[in-house]
This record gives sequence, C-alpha cells and structure tokens, in this order.
Amino acid sequence: MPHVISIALIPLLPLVGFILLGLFGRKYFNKSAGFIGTFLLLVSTALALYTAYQYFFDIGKVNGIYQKLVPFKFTWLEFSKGVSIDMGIMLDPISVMMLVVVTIVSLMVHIYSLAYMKGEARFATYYAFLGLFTFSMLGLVISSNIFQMYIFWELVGVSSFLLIGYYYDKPSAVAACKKAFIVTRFADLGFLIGILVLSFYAHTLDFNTLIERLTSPASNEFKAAVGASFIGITALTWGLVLVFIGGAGKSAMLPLHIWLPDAMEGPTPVSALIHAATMVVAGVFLVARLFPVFSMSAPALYVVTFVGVTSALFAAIIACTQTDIKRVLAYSTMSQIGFMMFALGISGLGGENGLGYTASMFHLFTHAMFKALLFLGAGAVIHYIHSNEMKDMGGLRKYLPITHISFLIACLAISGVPPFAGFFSKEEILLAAYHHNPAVYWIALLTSGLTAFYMFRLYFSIFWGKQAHLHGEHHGEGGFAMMLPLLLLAVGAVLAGFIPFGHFVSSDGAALESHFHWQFSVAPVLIGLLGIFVAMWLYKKENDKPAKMAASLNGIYQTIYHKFYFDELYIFITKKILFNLIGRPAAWFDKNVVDGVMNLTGNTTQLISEKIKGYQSGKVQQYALYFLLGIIGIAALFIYVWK
Amino acid sequence: MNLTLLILLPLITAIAILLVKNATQVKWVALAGASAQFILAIVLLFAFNKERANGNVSQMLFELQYKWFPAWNISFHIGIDGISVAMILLTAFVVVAGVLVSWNITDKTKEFYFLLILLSLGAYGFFISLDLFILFFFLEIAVIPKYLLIGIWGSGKKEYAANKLALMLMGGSALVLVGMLGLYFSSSLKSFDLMVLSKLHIPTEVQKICFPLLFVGFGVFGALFPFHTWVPDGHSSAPTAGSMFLAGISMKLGSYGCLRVAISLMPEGAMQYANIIIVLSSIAILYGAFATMMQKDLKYINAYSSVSHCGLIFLGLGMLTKTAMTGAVMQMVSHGLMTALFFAVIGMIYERTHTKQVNEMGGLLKVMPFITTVLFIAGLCSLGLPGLSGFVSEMTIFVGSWEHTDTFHRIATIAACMSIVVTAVYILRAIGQTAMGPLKAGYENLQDARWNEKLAAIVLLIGIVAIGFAPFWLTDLINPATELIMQKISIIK
Amino acid sequence: MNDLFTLMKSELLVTAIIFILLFLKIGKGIQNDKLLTIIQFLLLLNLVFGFFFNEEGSLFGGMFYTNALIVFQKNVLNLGVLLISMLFANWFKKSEHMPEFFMLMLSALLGMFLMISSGNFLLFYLSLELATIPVAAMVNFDLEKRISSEAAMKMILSSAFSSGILLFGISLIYGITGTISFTEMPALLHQSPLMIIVFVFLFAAFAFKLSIVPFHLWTADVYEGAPFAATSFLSVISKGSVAFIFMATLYKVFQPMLGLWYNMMMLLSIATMIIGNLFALRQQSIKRFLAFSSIAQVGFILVGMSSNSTSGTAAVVYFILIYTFSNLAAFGVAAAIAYQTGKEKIDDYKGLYQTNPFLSWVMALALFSLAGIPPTAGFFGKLFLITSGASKANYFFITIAALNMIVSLYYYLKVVRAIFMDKNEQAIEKINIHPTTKFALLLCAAGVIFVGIFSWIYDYIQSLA
Amino acid sequence: MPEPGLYHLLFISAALFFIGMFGFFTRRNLVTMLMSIELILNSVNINFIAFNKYLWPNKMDGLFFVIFVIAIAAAEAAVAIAIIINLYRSHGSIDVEKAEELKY
Repeated sequence: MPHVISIALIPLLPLVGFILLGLFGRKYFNKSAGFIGTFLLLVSTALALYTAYQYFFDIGKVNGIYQKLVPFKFTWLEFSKGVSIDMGIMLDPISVMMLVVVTIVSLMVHIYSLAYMKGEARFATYYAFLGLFTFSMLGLVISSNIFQMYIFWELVGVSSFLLIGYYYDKPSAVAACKKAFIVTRFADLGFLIGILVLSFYAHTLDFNTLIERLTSPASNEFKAAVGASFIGITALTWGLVLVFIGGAGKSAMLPLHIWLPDAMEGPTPVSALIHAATMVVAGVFLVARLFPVFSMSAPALYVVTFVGVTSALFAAIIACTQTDIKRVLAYSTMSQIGFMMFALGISGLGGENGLGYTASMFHLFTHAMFKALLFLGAGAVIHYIHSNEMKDMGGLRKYLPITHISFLIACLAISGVPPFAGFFSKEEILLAAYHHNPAVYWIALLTSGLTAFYMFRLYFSIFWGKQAHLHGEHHGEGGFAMMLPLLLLAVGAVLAGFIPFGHFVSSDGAALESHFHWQFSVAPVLIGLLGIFVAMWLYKKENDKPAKMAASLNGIYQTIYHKFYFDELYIFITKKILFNLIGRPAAWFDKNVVDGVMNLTGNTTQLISEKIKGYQSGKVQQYALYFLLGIIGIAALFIYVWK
Repeated sequence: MNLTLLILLPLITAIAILLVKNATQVKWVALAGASAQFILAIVLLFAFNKERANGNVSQMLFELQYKWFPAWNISFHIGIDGISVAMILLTAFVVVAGVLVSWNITDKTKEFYFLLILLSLGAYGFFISLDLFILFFFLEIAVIPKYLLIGIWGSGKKEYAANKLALMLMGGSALVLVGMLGLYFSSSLKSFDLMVLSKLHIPTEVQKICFPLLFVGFGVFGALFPFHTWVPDGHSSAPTAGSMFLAGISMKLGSYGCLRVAISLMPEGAMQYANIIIVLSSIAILYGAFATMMQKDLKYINAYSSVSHCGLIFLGLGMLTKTAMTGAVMQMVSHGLMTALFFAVIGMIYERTHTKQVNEMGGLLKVMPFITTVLFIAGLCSLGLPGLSGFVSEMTIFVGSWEHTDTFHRIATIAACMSIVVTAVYILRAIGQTAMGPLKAGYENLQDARWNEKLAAIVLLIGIVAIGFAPFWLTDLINPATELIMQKISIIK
Repeated sequence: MNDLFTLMKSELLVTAIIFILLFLKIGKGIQNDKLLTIIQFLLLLNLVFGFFFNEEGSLFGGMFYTNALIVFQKNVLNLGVLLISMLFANWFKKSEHMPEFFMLMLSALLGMFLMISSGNFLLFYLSLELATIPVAAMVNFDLEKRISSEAAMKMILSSAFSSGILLFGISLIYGITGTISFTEMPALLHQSPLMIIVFVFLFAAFAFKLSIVPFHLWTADVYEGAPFAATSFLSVISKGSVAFIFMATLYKVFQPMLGLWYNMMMLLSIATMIIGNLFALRQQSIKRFLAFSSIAQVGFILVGMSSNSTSGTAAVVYFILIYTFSNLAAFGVAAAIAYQTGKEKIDDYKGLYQTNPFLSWVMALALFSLAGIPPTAGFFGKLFLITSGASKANYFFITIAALNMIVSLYYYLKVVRAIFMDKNEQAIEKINIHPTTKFALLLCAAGVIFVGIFSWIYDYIQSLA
Repeated sequence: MPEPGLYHLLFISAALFFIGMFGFFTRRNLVTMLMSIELILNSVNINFIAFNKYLWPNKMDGLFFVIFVIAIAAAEAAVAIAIIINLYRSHGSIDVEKAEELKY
C-alpha cells in the first residue's frame, strides 16, 4: 500500500499555503509569499511524481491490470445507511496522471508568477488563491466519492472565481468572475441532481461501489436504474446526462462555454493554470472517472460525443476571427477539450474499443503541456507589450527570442505536426474516431486543420507581420523566473508524445498498445500543414488580404466574430426573462400583495373603529335606549332564534 | 449539569446590567454574561455527549421538573436532546457576537443590553422547555424585547416594522395558544407536558385541527410563506444586533417549535398536511430567492434570502424523512450563524458608509479588507460553498428530500436545488457591487473593523467553519433525536 | 353574637373606619396629609386584619353569606382601596373635602362587601345601590370641572335606569318563584320564555355595572369625566366586586339555565372584546383609552366565567387581583403626570422616557400586563381565563379571544411607542412623585411581576374556590 | 263592578314602566328624567305588591322589598338632585342636551 501521509500531503501542502498566506500573508510575508507558495508546491510536486512512480511501476499493477486503490477514507457526513460523503483518496491511472499534470503545471505557474506578478499589492493573496486552487484541484482528482468530488468541484469553481476576479477593481474582471461562477454553478446544478439520481439508485456515493453496482447488469441497482424512466429515458441516462452537464459547464462545452473567453480577464498565469491546463479539463476527467457507467448507456455517450464535436468545431471557427490573443487561446482550449470529450464519447470499454479513452486522456496530458506553454508565452508577450490585442503586436521575434521559440513549438504541437506531443495524441483520437464514427472523423479532421490555421495566424501576427510600434520602457522577457517554465514546458511539449501512454492509462486498466500507422496519419498532417501555410500566406507579411476576406464574407464573418451571438442570447435570458419576468413580479407581489393584505387588515380595523364611533354619542338618553334595545334584542334572540 | 443555569445566567446578567452604573460597565457585564453563556453551552455540549457515550439513551437528558401552577397540572419541566443542544449552541454563538457587535451603542446602552440579554433568556428557555406552557411563556417573552429593540434603536420606518413584527408574532402565538389548548383538553389527563403528550396518542380529529394551528403559529415566527412579511421590514429596520438575534435566533424558535411541538406530537397531522407544507416552502424558496434578486438594500437582500433559506428548513421538515429532518435542523443552525454573520457585517459597513444601498457602494475591499472578506465568506456560505455550514445542511436536505420517489417530491426538490443557482446570482451581485469594482468616491479613508467587530465575526466564523469542515459532530448530535421523531411517523406510515 | 363579629368583620371594620373619619372630620380639622396617613394606616390595618379569623357561615336567615373565597375577594378590594389611597396622594392632599371622598369611597366599599356576600336579592339590591350612589358623588368630586358633573349626571341617571331594570326583573322573578333568596331559587327555576326575559333583565343590570356591550356606553364618558381616584375605583374595585357577585349568582342561582347563559356569555364576551378594542384603538385621552381597554378586559373575564367551573372562578379572582395591580399602576402613572402637567393625552407622553424613566417603566409594565405579555402577571391571568374558557373545547370562541389579544396589543403598544420611541422636544418635564405614590407604584410593579411567577398565589385561590 | 285582578295591576305596572321609559328617553329636563325613573320604580313596587297579594300572600318579601325600594329611591333622588344642581352651576342649565361634551 502506498504511504498515505505522503499522498495526503500532496493536496494538503497547498492548503497550508492558502491558510498561511491567506491569514497572515498581507501583514507578515507579502514579499516572501511567492517563495513560500512555490516551495510548498515544489514539495507536493515531488511527492506527486514519487507517487506516480510508485503507482505505475510498483504497486499499481496487479497481474497486468491497474487497480483502483483507495488507501484511505473516512466518513465525513452520513446521510443515511450507506449513503455518506466520505473523504478519501483514490489512486488509479487517471487520477495519478492528473496529480502529475496539476502539480507540474501549477508549479510552473507558481514560478512564472514570481516574476509576472511582482510588485502586485495583493501578491500574498494571489499566492494564497493559487494554493487554494491547487488544493481543490488535487482534491478533485483523487476523490474517492462522487460527493467529495462535487465538494472540490465547487471549491475549484470558487477559487477560479477568486482568481478571475483578482483585479477586483476592474469592472470587466468583476463581471467576468461573476459570469464564470454563475454559469458553472448552473451547470453544477445538473451535476448535483445527477448525483442525487445516481446515488438514489446505487444506494451509495462511493465511486468504486457505485461504478461496480451500476455496471453489472445483474445487480438490482442496475435493474432499478434502467427500469425506472422519465419521459421515455432511463434514469441511468438521466443521471449520466445531468452529471455530464456539470462536466460540460466546467469544461466550457457548448452551450455553457460563454464564461471561458471572459475568464481571460484574470492574470495570464492563472489562465494558463486554470483555464487551459487543469480546471477546464475537470469535465473530461469527470466523464472519464464515470466512464464505465457511461459505457452502459449509449444515449449518454452520444450526447457526450455530439457536444464534444460541435464544441470543437464551433470553437475552432470562432478562434479564427478573434483578435485578443488570450481569447484565441481560450477558444482553442475549448476546441481541444471538445476533442477530448468526443474521444471519450466514441470510445468503448476495454481493449481496442478503449482507444478513444486512452487517446482522450493522452490528449489531456499533452494539451496541458503545450496549452500552458502557449498561455505563459502569451503572458510574456502581454507582459512586454501591455496589450492583448493582435493589432498592437507584430515582429516580436527579435525582442522575445525564447518566448518566440517556445511559442512556435507549442503551436506546432497543437497543430499536430510530428514529432511534437500534440501529433501523437490527436492522431490517436482521430484514429479512434475513424474506426468508430466516420462523420465525427471528418469533422475532427476539418477542425484540426482550422486549429493549425488559427494557431499560426496567432503566431505570425505576434511574432511576424507588421512591426509593432513599441512605446514606453520595456524590460526584457521578464527574467529567469518567467523563462524557466517556458523552457521546461517546451521540453514537455516536444517529448510528452513519446510516452507509451496506452501502457499506463486505458479504459480497463490493461495495457493498450498504441499502434502507429503512418499511412493513416498522412491526412491529418497534410491538413495541418495546409492550415499553417494558409496562415503564413495571410499573416506572415503585413498585407490587406485578411481584411479583404473578412469584408468579402461580411455577414458570416460578423456572426463568427460575435461568437454566434451567444452572449447576447444569455443576456436576453437572464436580464429579460429571469429578472423582468420572474424577479420583478416576485418582488412586486411581496411588496404589494402579501404586505398589502397585512396592512389592509390593520386599516380596515381602523376604518371600522372610525365608523362606529357614533354609537358613543354622549347622549345619556340614547345610551339608555341602546340599553333597552339590547335587552329586547338579546331576549328575542334567545327566545326565538337560539333556543 | 443543571439546565436551570441556562435561564439563571442570563437572568443574573440582566439584573446585574440593571444594577451597574455607567455604560462601559454595562457592556463588560453583558460581555461577561454572554461569554459565560457561551462557555456554559460548550460545556453542555460535552456533558451531553459524555452522557450519551455513557449509554444514556433516554430521549431527553438532564431533565428537571418543578411544580408550577399544579392546579393546571403545569410543571416547569426542562430537558434537552441533540436538537436542543444544537439550538442552544447557536444561541450562545449569536449572543456573544451580538453583544460584541453592538459595542459602540451610545443611546440608552443599559436598556439595550438588558433587552438583548432578556431575548437570549427567552431563547434558552424556549429551547430547553419540555412543557408547552413554559414553552409558550418563553416564546412570548422573546417578542417584546424585539419590538423595543427595533422601535427604539432601529432605523428607517422602524415603528411600522416594529409594530408589524410584534403583531404578526403575537398573531402566531395566538394560534399556538389555541392549538396547545386543544392538545391540553384532547386527553383525559389534562397535561401540557410534551413528554406525556408524546406518549399518549392524540385523537386524529384533534390533530387535524391543532396541527395547522400550531404549525402555522410557529411558522409565523419561522417566516413560513406567506406569513414571512414581517421579516424584510423587521430585519432591515432593526439595529445590527437586533437583526442578528431576529434572524439568528428568534426565527429558529419558530422552526424549532414546528419540529418539537407540531410534528413530533402530531405525526398524523403532519402526514395530513405535509404536501401543503412542501408546496408552501418550495414556493418560498424560489420566490424568496427571486425577490432577493430585485433588492437594492443589503439588509433587505439578506432578509429575503432568509425567507428563502428558512423555506429550506420547512421543506426539510415537510419531507418527513430522517435525513431531511436532520438537514432541516442543521440548516437552522447554519442559517442562524450565517445570517447573523451577514447582518453583523452589514451593520459594520452601514456604520461606516451610512448607506445600505448596494449601488451606492463599491470597491470596499480596498479600504476594509477584513469586513469585506467576512462579507464574502458569509455570502459564500449562503450560496452553499463546501467547507462552510450552508453546503452541508442544504445537501442533507436535498438528499433527504430525494428519498421520496414520487414526482411531486422530486419536483419540489429540484425547485429547491434551483435556489442554489439563484442564490449565487444575488449574492454575487451584492458582493460584486459592494466589495469589488472601483472604489466609490468618499470612501477612501474608512476604517477597517475594530477589535470587537473582528472578535464577533471570528466567533461566528468559527461556528460556520466548524460545521462546514466537520459536519459529523453536528449530525451525530442531531441524528438520534430525529431518529426518535421519525420512528413515530414511520409507525403511522 | 361572636359569630356576627367574625363573619361580618370586613364590613364592621369598614364601618368603623367610616365613623372614625366622621369623628375626625367633625372634630377639629386635621390638615390633609396627616389625615391621609391616618387613613392609609387604617386601611392597611383593615387589609391585614382581613386575612385573620375567616369563617364560613351565614347570618340573618341566609341573607348574608360568607366563606374564605369571599373574604379573599374582599381583601382584594381592600388592597385596591389601599392602593388608591396611596396612589393619588397628591390629589387628596389638595382637595379640601378629602375625608368626605374617603367616606363615600368606603361606604361604596361597604356596599360592595355586602353585595359580594349577599344571600338574597333584597340585600343584593340594597348593597348594589349603596355601592353605586356614593360613587356617583365621587365622580362629581372635581366640583369646578364641567365634565365632572356631566359624568356624574350620566352615571347617576343611567345607573338609576339600570337599577330600575334590575328591580323589574327581580319583581318578576319574585312573581315567578315567590322567593328572593339565592339558595331557594335554583330549585324553582325552569327555562320558559318569561324566565328568559327576566334573566335577560337581571343579566343586563349586571352587564351594566360590568360595562358589557351593549350596556357599556356610560363607562367611557364617566371614566373620562371623573377624577382619577374615582375612575380607578370604578374601573377596578366596583368592576371587581360586580364580577365576583355576578359569577356567584350565575354559578349558584342560575345554574339550571346554564345552557342559556353560556351562549349569552359567549355572544356578549365576543361583542365586548371586539367593541372595546375597536373603540380603544382610536382614543387619545388616556382615561378614555383605559376605559375602553378595561371594557375589553371584561370581555376576557367573561371568557373565564363562561367555563362554569371552580377553575373558572379561581381564574377570574386571580385575574381581578392582577388587573387591580396593573390597572391601578396605569392610572397612577397617568394621574401623577396629569396632576403636575394637566396632560392626559397619549400624544403628550411622547418622549416621556427621556424625562421620567421610572414612570415610563411602570406604565410599560402595567400595559404589558394588561396586554397579557410574559413575564408579567397579566399573561398568566389571561392565559388561565382562556384556558378555563377552552374547557368546553369551543375553538371558535377561543380563537376569537386569542385574536382579540392581538388587537389589544396593538393599542397598548401605541402608548409604549409614544413613551419610548417617539422623539419629542417639549416632552413632559420631570415629574416629582409623592413618596407614598412612588411606593404604591413600586408595589403595583412588584405585584405585576411576581403575582404571576409565584404560582402559590394561584394555588391558594384555587384552594379557596 | 268587578274586583281588579292581578292582570289589571300588572297591566298598570307595565304601562307605568314603559311610560317611565318613554319619559326617560324623550324628556330634555334632567329632573323630569329623574321623575320618569321614579315612575319605573313605582311600577316595580306595584309589581311586588301585586305578586305578594295575589300569588304569594304568605310571603312578605315583596312588601319589604317595596319599602326598601322607596327608601333607596329617595336616597338616589337626593344624590341625583345634588348632582343636577352642580351641573346647573357648571352648565347654567339642566337640559340634558347641554351636557354632551364627553363622547366618542
């Protein structure tokens, strides 16, 4: 059994950092905060690597199958017999892989931020938040209990909220962080209800038990889940789809993607960490975690595939028109996650069918490397040029050599040019798609072409093209602290592809040979190169071709440029419908009707008492008269009416 | 562990407050008294757990019974189970915080603290009483102090609010009175004693009449839709500590009464009316949430969100499953702490900016990081962030509600779940406008929290986080009690 | 003959005091405040003495009947008179006819004693008149005030009218049954239309004294016009005494007609509560306000009476004891303010708390007790009345009563609000309270707080009932 | 001519009673109102006497009652007159309608 403490420390150290810096950072170590945070993370990275080594090469494999180990868990909150939230650690290939990815990227970002965030007023707070995020993300990936995952899921959401809103005095940043939180929250509602559904039928919240019960067709739980159906869809499918909605929200899948581009308001390293490498792939991870259950329900998988493909294509198209470099990267992220999603969607369980699963995880892994690299590079550029807009950039290759090279590598990687990391992973995805579902394959192919195009559009318009007129002072590339992560990640982006990934991660735990057909990979590569050349032709030298093209297909271009008017749609829904049609009436109702009734009773009482005052007329004779009438009335009542 | 201490201590404190001379002494006496209560409550918790650990399984622990008006066979009968302990802890936390927050009350300090302590006296008495009569007695004791607190130290249209509150609450207690008389005369051995009543079976037709009376009566205190309308005005015009006590403690009197008296005495009545309760509460949850979205005034925002959150409590009660009921109790505690914290912070902000309108604030994070951070945490707790108390209780309620399989309950549950999104919307709007964004002019040199305010906030935060991080101690406290209540219901089922 | 002295001791004592006063008056004039202290001392003796040698028995062939409960009731009245003598010290000292006032008051008290323990209609009628006519004179005691004489006129005329009604009823019942003794009557009663009419006549006479709707109309005017001492005497002592005898007659004499008078009771008590509350809502003069509130209180007393049980009896007596404390406290405060500033309007009380915290708190306590809010005694009083009323499981009746408590709370809080919450720059100046008054107020406050908490008081009454 | 029976007397007393009532309701002059009350009392007296004579000749309660009623009536009248005089002092009239300040 692995050493529990050493594993538990991986998430806990960042938490320590968060508490330490969060409580005392501002006062005591506002300067040294960076180093504290980085150091803690360094340790947990080391531990993570150690754990990974231990798992993959030592304890993980039992007669050729990677096991799901739960070295430790305790009951945190018991709802009823068997249904309880346990806090635990679960080691299996993907969680270990994620441990490595998260810690490494996070470490890179920590280091990078030392220089990038230097001199910020809330430097300590920044690192505290980073710590919180890392903690939550690590907790998420090692969750042994679906509700535990939900908990960390929420924590991840809030820490991303905090980090996006880091520049809290920028209204745009505030808007962005609110948007991000609320949209993901909305998705989480789906996740929550999904959990309720699944757990209701599985009578457990524990991942292993749940998966085991819901995947064995013999078990009563499975029968119940498949038997029960709502508007013609089985409860199982409902549960999975709802859970997937949660995942889609976090992973910015269509149509819940709108928060991701705005999330770029956060500091660039944060974008690199959260909105490129780690948090946004949580959705993919979730689906992968529950994949055995998903594989029991074809409709659910179709949904996953469909959403994945459409998001991939859609995002790629939008990315071609954006001018804010971080937004371009954001959309490309979305597109790449789309790849991972549909890879899972088309995958089967076990053996060759499981290729998609492996591919997806593989792509997740490589993507983390090069996308983080891209963002950090972009960060360096922005750091240098003080702008996100392409039009302010150009010909920076001689000013930022290292950034330039690493950025180029990343672009090549993402465009799937051999022998860079992206090539291999994307290759596997396409292969899986080809075998499973041609339609998906063709779309994916097209998308990868687009990917190459917009990435190089980005690349050329930053580092080539017209000469950016530089104003103000310019302090180099930001020094060692910023360059080191770039270089390391660049190495990763080059080499990550050569890992025999299938040996480690596969849908059923058994090793999967990644067989490489050069004849198959001709098409994708060609498509990719085509995209690159088009981009080069359009953007390498300053010219007016792009503008002409844009003008020539104006309507479409505008539509795409405005991201197919999704934001407008959402604004319509929230402002017009939620606020005006529900909120306002509710408030009005409360103020006037509910309150009104109360006041009305009071006022009527007052009114009556005013009306009847005349009987107290002050005339003693009338008093006597009423006296007599009273007697007569009562006597009459009790003699004739009320015997 | 003698429970009468819980009543004597506030009483002594109150008297001491009356005796001492100047304002500062009053404050310190009050603080001393409050912290003594606090310690006592903690001690009580441990004593209780110890007793249970020693295998004492009787429903109520530390029972005491003194004859009082034997002619009516009323007895001063007190005792506690897990639920009461939880509520007592809540009260203790809120009282300390309230005393601390209102440290710089200058106008009629003595009276102010006297009333605060009196209020706490009522609350403690209510939570420990096992006799309907004294339960009612303490319930009403708690009303007038609220009225005076709002009316004298309040702000805005305070007199209207105070009147509304006092009258509606009295209306509620009038219904309670009738209901409890019904119970009293229902059985041959005329008794107000909860334990006695819960032993014998109350005739169904009596339950049909008395359950709604009692439930609605207590419901008025607990802001049961549509009787919640005193909440927004009352909370918003009360002084800081006043709103803290109102939302933190006295609204819980209502929901506690619903559970302890209405449901646990009259399970059949509960079954009868469960669906109505569920409908009302799920309306309240969403409707309160949406109404909150439209509010501009911080206190109104929190007041309406309280309506929504208390709706959750009633939902949990109405579901009549053990888990949901446990969740409801947890929600009482958590909402009490959370909303008290919220009001405390709002009070601090108001004291500095002299406005409660969110759109007149902005960027306060820059000038008062502590206060806004606390506001933030309170907000996050209110929107159910894991690690804070709100999440735990809400989730427990949801899971418990989901245990019903039919569509009606499912829909109610989903409606309730939706509230967490809406909550996120309004909380973030409020916080975004007050704490974040560019700093509004004129707020540049506002002071951050003083020691007393910090202390108050921290006390409440401790409570919130303690539940949020380690809910199991609370559930272990509550579960046996709800277990017992559910047994009666499940027998009828 | 010893018998007479023990059984009629209260009456004899009061008579004695009256005579002492008479002699003091005739003899060389003693200045008021000394005389006042003497009177208070005598009344105190009277009160203390009231608690000893209590026997049960009847005199004059059943014409006069007494037992421990009745003696207790008399003591309650004694207590009330003593408190009155202390509360309005300022006024007594000023008025030059102070001894006469006390003579009148005490003779009225004597009348009430006889009334409470009267065993047949003759004595009842006599004592009723004896309890009424002097009060009319007392009401007129502010000789220079217009309204005082008007009030007195209204009182004497309407009470004469009602006694006419009462006599007519008595004559008819005599015609029907041929007896006027309480003990013989029940056997001879049977529910015929004529009997119902007769009963209504008698009921109306009681109702008039208790100011039950619709026979209450004189109350407010008289209360307002009368001097505070007379008003409080009317509203507490005479009401209490009539309530006692009313209950006694209903329970003893008219037991055969229970069905009839329960319904009548219910009807009228509902009407009384509602009307009293509705009128009290809009009053400005504190006297008038208290008048109507006391009418509403009577409604609650009826709720208790309607139970027709010993617990009901106990509840009523207990309530009247509490009511004595609370109402007298309220009147005392109002009087103290009125004597110095002449202000009797509720609006004048705005900001009273800033200047007179003591008076404010006493007033607040009194009003809370009247509203029936714990921990004041009023809470217990009202609750027991309602509880005993509820014994018939008549939810409608009880709900109405309970809801009326809300309305009453509303207007009591109006005064509290004026005192504590409303800001007022020309608030009433600092009132300098006569020491005895202050002591009496403290006594009332103590009573308001402790009579409720100390349950043995109730148990004692219950044991008597 | 026939001997008058109980009913005659009762008729007379009833008539007196209502005449008194009517007087009390209608007359403005306080003294007159007082006199009408006396009428009522007298009707009561007739009742008592009649009942005593015809129904319960062996029980003297009625008779005694009458005596006391007369006495009380006198006392009442005395006090009432005193009050009326006082009212006259303050209001300068004994018209009941002049004394209506206390109302509502």
